[in-house]
Amino acid sequence: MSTPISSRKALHEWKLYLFIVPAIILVGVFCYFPAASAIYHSFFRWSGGTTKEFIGLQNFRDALGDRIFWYSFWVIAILVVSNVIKLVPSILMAVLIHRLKSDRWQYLYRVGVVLPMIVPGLVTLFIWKFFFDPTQGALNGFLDATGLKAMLVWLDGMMGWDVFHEGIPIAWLGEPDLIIPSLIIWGFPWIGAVGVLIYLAGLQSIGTEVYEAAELDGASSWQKFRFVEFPLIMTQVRLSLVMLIIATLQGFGLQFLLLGQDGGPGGRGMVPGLWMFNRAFLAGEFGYACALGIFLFVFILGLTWINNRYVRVEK
Amino acid sequence: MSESSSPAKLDAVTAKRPSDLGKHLVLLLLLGISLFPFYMMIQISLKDNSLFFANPWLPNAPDTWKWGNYLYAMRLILPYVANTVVVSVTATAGCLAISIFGAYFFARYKMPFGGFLWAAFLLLMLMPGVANIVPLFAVLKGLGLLNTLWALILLGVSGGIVFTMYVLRNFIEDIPKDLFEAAEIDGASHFHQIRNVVIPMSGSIIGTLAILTFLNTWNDFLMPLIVLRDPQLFTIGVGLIYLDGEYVKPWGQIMAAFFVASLPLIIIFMFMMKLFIRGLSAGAVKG
Amino acid sequence: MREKIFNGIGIGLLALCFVVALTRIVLMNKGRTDDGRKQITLRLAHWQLENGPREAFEEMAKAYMKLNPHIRIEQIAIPERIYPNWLITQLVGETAPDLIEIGIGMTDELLARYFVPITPLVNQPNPHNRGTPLEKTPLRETFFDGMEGGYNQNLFEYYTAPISGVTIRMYYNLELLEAITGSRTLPRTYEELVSLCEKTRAYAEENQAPIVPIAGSRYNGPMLMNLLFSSQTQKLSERIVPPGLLEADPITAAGAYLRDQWDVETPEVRSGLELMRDVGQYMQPGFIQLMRDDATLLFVQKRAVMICSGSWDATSIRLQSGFDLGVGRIPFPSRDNPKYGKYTEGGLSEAGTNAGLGFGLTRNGPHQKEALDFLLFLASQRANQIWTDVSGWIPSVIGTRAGKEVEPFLPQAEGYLRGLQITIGGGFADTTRVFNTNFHLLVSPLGGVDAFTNAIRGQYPETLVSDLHRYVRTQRTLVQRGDTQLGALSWMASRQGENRILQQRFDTFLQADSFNQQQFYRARLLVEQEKSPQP
Amino acid sequence: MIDFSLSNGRKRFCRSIVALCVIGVISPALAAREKPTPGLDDAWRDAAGFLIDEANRIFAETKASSEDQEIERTLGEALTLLNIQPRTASNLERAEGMLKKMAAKEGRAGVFARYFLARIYEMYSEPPRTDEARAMYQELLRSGGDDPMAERAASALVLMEIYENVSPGERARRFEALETMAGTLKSPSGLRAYHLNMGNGYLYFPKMEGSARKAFDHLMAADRIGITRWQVESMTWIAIGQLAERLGEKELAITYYQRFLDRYQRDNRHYSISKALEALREQ
Repeated sequence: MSTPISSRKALHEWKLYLFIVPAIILVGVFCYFPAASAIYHSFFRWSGGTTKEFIGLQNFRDALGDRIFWYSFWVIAILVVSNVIKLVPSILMAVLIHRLKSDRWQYLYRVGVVLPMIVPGLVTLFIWKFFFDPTQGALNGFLDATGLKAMLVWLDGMMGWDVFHEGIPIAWLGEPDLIIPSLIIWGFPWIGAVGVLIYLAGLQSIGTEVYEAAELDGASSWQKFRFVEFPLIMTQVRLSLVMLIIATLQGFGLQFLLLGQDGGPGGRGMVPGLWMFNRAFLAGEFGYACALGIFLFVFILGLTWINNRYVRVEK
Repeated sequence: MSESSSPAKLDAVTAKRPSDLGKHLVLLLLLGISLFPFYMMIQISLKDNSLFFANPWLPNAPDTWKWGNYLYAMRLILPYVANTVVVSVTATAGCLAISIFGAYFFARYKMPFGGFLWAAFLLLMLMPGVANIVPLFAVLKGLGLLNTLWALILLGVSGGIVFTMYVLRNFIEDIPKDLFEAAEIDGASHFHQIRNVVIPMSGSIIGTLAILTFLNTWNDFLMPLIVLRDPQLFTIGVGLIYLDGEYVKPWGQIMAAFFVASLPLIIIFMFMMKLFIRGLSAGAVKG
Repeated sequence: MREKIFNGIGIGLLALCFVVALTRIVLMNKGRTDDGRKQITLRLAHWQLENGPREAFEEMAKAYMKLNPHIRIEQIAIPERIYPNWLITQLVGETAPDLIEIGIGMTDELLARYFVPITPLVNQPNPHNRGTPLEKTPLRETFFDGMEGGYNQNLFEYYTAPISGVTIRMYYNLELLEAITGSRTLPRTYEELVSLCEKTRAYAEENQAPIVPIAGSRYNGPMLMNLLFSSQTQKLSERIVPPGLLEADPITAAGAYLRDQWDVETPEVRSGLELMRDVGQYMQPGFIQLMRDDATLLFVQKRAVMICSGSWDATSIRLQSGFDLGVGRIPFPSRDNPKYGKYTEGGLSEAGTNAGLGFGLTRNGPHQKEALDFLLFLASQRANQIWTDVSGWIPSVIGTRAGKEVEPFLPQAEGYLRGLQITIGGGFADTTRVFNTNFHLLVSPLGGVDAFTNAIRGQYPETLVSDLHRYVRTQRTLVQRGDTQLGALSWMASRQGENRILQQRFDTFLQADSFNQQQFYRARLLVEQEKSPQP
Repeated sequence: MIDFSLSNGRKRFCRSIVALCVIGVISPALAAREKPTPGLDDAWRDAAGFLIDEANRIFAETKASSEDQEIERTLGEALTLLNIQPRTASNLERAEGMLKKMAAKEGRAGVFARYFLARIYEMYSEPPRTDEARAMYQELLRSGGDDPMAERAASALVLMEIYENVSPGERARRFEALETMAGTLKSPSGLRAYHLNMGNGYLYFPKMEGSARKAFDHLMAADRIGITRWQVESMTWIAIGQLAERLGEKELAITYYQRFLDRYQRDNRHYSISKALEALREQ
């Protein structure tokens, strides 16, 4: 913890404040000022230019009645849940790596984990977009080759989705009902390099004796995981959980690039961020977009508060 | 800190454990799948459309490789790469410099207002970036920074500061106080203390943070898309998006372009991998 | 230790890249700044990423720069998908290029606020036509469409001088065609089209070749189907539209529907739908879920005998396809067709085709004078010749010679008016939505015309009415907006009576304004009659 | 390009840093750029050019130097108030108030004021105050002289009357009443608008007996005055031709078809009309 300091010393150390000034200026101008201005503009009908009309709370009222906006939260909810599940592979990977005997292998696997991460995100994204392509895409090719397609068609027949048909290529990003599934499938097997590495960091603090104790009790490897390893990486998991939720709520690049500004056919993939972007830079309703942003901010703030309040785990 | 201590311990443990074959299989499978896009990118990048349709999955015979794709890709992407490098490097440097000082400020003493400022900074982590795009756009317009690389650099810096400072602070606080005191007694100014104590002590984490910030700016495409107008200034992000907008897609050339776009990072990482992995594995990012 | 070195190398490499990149950028800008006299850079933004246009703009720019060495022309090609938000970002951010292609994402609002009308110039000759037969002709008269394509009906201003025109055609893979039919003659009527498709099916069967007759996508498929549909409703339209109009405008169509003069079960409409389904069966299964480039790819990969697309795809397709390309007009059912001849007049006329692809002059541009001059240059016969020769697109300036590859695309006067659209058109969004969301029923193997009509019959009446309400609202705002303009124009006119152009503009404005009001009242009458019918 | 170069980036950077500190403090009206104060003529031009918000600002801010100018200014402000974004009831009331003040005035300003008051009643207020509008229009026709603005009331009245949701009988009666108006109009534009609206009205309600003939007469009258908007002209000529054909005036039909064909070479209707003409000639 930083050492407490007497006001006299502080006065004498005034120069220290200069250290923080650049940070304050930059953050102030490029983060806080825009935020403030967003709040300010949310009370205006503002097309981004010089003319703006004060309209009080109208924007917020409109937002409350905005079907698409609320639908987008529904989409986000689904995505958040699926993303939480997507943590599992990373955890699994970390544990497996950690349990390996040889250090050299451990290291090699770490390298392996990092590799995909240095392929620029956009590239991965576009490659996946290409996988989803109905006619040339890898995904359909795979499904056809393995006969899974036939199964899907059969399922479709059972459930009456009217989505998968024999001999008709599956348009993952073209068929409204498949948009959200596609968004979930995206990035399989969902290994997050940073995630895996920090879990490993957590696991390293497990002392030998713990394992030995477990061994003596003849604990199965699942029990070992449940009672020895998982508690230890809980902190990291929670951290990445928070980060992940925030990122999911704020992010819309994925939807923007895969589906376009309208959130794909039927706007099924519309997320709050994208809707904001759409209103601002497509409809030119900048003021309204600001209002939406504020809703989003409050929402995220609330979530994080809840998280810190209840999901807390003692280290 | 580093894994230097772990081997002995682990060997002791693992001695009694069954063979790792199963684990290896699972791991390799996972890795294989997550590297599959990479594979597709490379093998398609050497085909033209007709070759690609003839056989989409396996690499084609070396004598039919279409190196022309790479010529095209180079001509297209290299300028973008150059711009991106300039932006990312400058942004990373700036971000680190500022954050180190900032973190030092918070970590060293409990200065008056320190707590308040800290809270203010942390709040930022929650703000939806999108919410600010519009006013941010207005700010940049007001500063005459639209359609400049400076805009991207400044945004990169200000975007990275908070997180970097957050992590660095924890680290500097873990540095034994007496080191600082000793330095102080030798009459070292704060600058000296940062140079001689902070930086050496937290080298690996600084490296990791540098790489993270670098990656963020490198991968950003939204701001460039909004800020930049002139193709001469495009960063990789915008460049790729424009490439994706073509009506008839020459997949080979596109994949080649993707590969060229990834190359710089891959090369750099080949060398700095250890640093990065150690930094993160050292529990850099604490809860 | 070894790691230290590695890191060192890594950082070193990075530093090297950085320095190189930096110098490159600096030099790049140097080249631009230090060349003696003041360089002016004009920027030209468009979304024509097809093959052809970009090269053509390059050539035209070269020609222009030869005339004005101190001017550099840069073109910025923006993908269609991000064009709308790119546009608004640049306009609002006041970084907009000097000349921007008008179309996607453009609204009257944006046009009026950020663009400069060129109306004052349309009655003077184009200086860049000097030395050509058009030397003395007023700008407006130098376009085959009288520059209608550059005119904004709502703002009563000319905002651009369009440089090209577009028509829709059938593209054929001649080699496949020959392999299948033994000759290279293109089908002229729907009947011939069908027989070709059948032959193709058979051919694919016996040769085990993955070939479909027509390459379809959610872009190319409906394009062809809607055209064919409107051939079936021609006689229907003639029954319902009042004299003079001939083509059914939204109000007439909606009114007729509400007066039970037609609905989705009317023989004409039904036959149109059947025609759509029939032709749809010849496209690859599931085409309605595919994208534009999927269809093009299928065609250029020799997996389809034909594709229906606009003249704008000609060069892309020609360059991509390694085979001889045939281009023909859409084959419509002939009058003696046993099934589809009853209700049709014949093929559609293209005489009214307007020129398109025009650039707007932005207000905030630093070099408006030069930009305007370049705009006029683009509209000159000479530039238009370059345009059509290089891009393979249709020329818009009178006297420009179309190359033999462009010829088959030129608008054909012969033909009749298209019949009533089932989607009404004219911003009838809900009706269109209902139509589109159920479209897959019309084409999918499980569906059928009945499935389709059953699905939409129920929803049609109320969507039509709700659309009418919207129409009334928008038409009303249009009229209201007109009031302020009317006042201003008439005030100015009474002030400067001698100003001929202003007088003319005022005069035409008055006529347009009364027409808008009439449409508003007719629409409102329909709505009210729906609420409380009169005996 | 120059501005975006890094070569003079340092200058730019310093500048921006300074600017940064400044905007840290000031209000977000960053984008606002100062322009030289424009006059009323610019305002009218803006209004005509659909830059209504801009025009309104000028009208509102200009300090009138003379009585006439004040009238002009108020008029302009009222007219722009009708359409500035967002449309609000208060704007409408203010506009109405200003116009009411000037309605009594002699000369153009008065005519304008009365005309747009009528418009407000007809097109803006929810629900429309039809009777007040009707009264105001009739008043205009009485008092406005041959001012084209005043005579525009005639065409407005026609539309109001015939497209109201009334029984066919009532509508026929209204058409009857409106017929008399023709004599009172003098200005070409007013007269033309009146005839066109009447003619198209008859076309739109073909069930009324004699409507074809009436439509024909009105359109002919409009055409005699001269139609300058090609969309309207081509439509009218074809309509006249087809009506003439129905009314058995073959020669007239031929002339008008021919006129259309000569004038409108590139029109989707060209081919069909030429066919119709041939058919007509063969009879």
